[in-house]
Amino acid sequence: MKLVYFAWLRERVGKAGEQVSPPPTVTTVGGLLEWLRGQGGNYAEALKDLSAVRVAVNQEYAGHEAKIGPGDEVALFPPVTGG
Amino acid sequence: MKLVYFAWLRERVGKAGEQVSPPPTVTTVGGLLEWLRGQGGNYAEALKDLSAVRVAVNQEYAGHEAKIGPGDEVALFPPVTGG
Amino acid sequence: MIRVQTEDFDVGAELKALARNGNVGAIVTFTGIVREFSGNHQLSAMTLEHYPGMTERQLAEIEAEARRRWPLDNSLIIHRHGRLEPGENIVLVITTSSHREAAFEAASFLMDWLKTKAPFWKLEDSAKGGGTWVAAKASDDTAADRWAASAKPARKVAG
Amino acid sequence: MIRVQTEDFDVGAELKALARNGNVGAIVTFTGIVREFSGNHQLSAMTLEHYPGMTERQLAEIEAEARRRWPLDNSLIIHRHGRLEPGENIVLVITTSSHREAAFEAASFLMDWLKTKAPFWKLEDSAKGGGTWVAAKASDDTAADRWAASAKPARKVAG
Repeated sequence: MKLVYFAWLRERVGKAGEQVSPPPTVTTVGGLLEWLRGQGGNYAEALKDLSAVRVAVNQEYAGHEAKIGPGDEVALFPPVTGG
Repeated sequence: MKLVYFAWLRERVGKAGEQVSPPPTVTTVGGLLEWLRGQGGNYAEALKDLSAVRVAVNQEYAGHEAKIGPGDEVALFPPVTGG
Repeated sequence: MIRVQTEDFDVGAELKALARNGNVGAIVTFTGIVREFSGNHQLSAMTLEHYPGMTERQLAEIEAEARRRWPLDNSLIIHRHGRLEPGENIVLVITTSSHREAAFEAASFLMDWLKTKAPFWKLEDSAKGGGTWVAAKASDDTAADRWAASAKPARKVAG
Repeated sequence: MIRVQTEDFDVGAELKALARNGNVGAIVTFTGIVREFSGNHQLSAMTLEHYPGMTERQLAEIEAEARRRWPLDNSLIIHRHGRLEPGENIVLVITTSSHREAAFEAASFLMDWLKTKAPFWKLEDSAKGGGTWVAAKASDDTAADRWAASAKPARKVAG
């Protein structure tokens, strides 16, 4: 699974993206966020307030209940501020 | 008193403007319109539906109750359609 | 600023010429154009008559009212008169502000009030011959009326 | 049409290049510009980060939604990314329609949805040094929400 990070989430995690292989029990966005947070360090810090984290799966916004699988691109980022 | 006419009111009256001297009893816009209508012919025809006539006194919109005097410029025209 | 003229205008050139301070975050332009059809009738041209003197006075009052209601940095109204063919520009409104909502609302307000207060009259020449004075639209009165109730600035939305 | 680019744009040139049919009576443009001040802080520049791929997809969806809701003849969204200094253009929205109300509302809608859905993030460089990620504004969510309830086209106001 490909993870990508933007804005201050990218800075806090310390990288723009990475390949991850969560355990098979991780099947939803919410499950992925909990698992990542459990990795501690930068992840726990970056994800400590999930209300400030938006998620896109394969470049479409997704809620915590959305299903994810090994081939997906999952993006984590703060609320957008363009325009 | 100077009268000026625009759009189809100008066409129906048959002139773009004129100097008029209504009797001293004509002191308001409403009085002027009634007096003009009483001149018959083109005036009666042009002013038969007063709901379609807008009035400006000295280039500001004015209601039928507005006072008018000999030195004023009074404009009669249909509802505007610019923009 | 207001201008009443027979000549065409260029929106890009007007935007470039418009003074703006460093806190302008939003510029809205509205351009009104002569359409080819009026209802089912194909137009060959229209002629815009106006009331010289009162036109300038009304446009200046409308602009002043917009600047009382919204925090505008600058504004411009250009209205043409005379003979205009389909596709030609009729009117331009520009508003600049720190806030996009103010720029949008003020431009919309300027057009609604201009349509119902500025002394212009459109005479349409039909492609078949003959001229028809355009009737005022009840929908324009309704649009203008929505600004009458509230003299207060609208909800602000930043940048 | 949508474009995501680092280069500047020219509103006048975009207006001239935009295809329009003979029944366009109204063109609205919105230009968003980098302001000199953010709150009390003077900016030296800002950097717009975005999510390539998702940005284009979101802008295309937002544009399609506007064209479902309003009778638009054409529309254009250009959004820049990268480093931008105060006074520089950030975003351009153009809408063309027979009706001024449709053009105004669609342009306003495009900006409100773009602000809350398009994946861009602003990093402000302070003139004093240091960078700050701009926080999302509750007022932008409120502005976007007013379009959520009504999927129907707004009241039409002619030309």
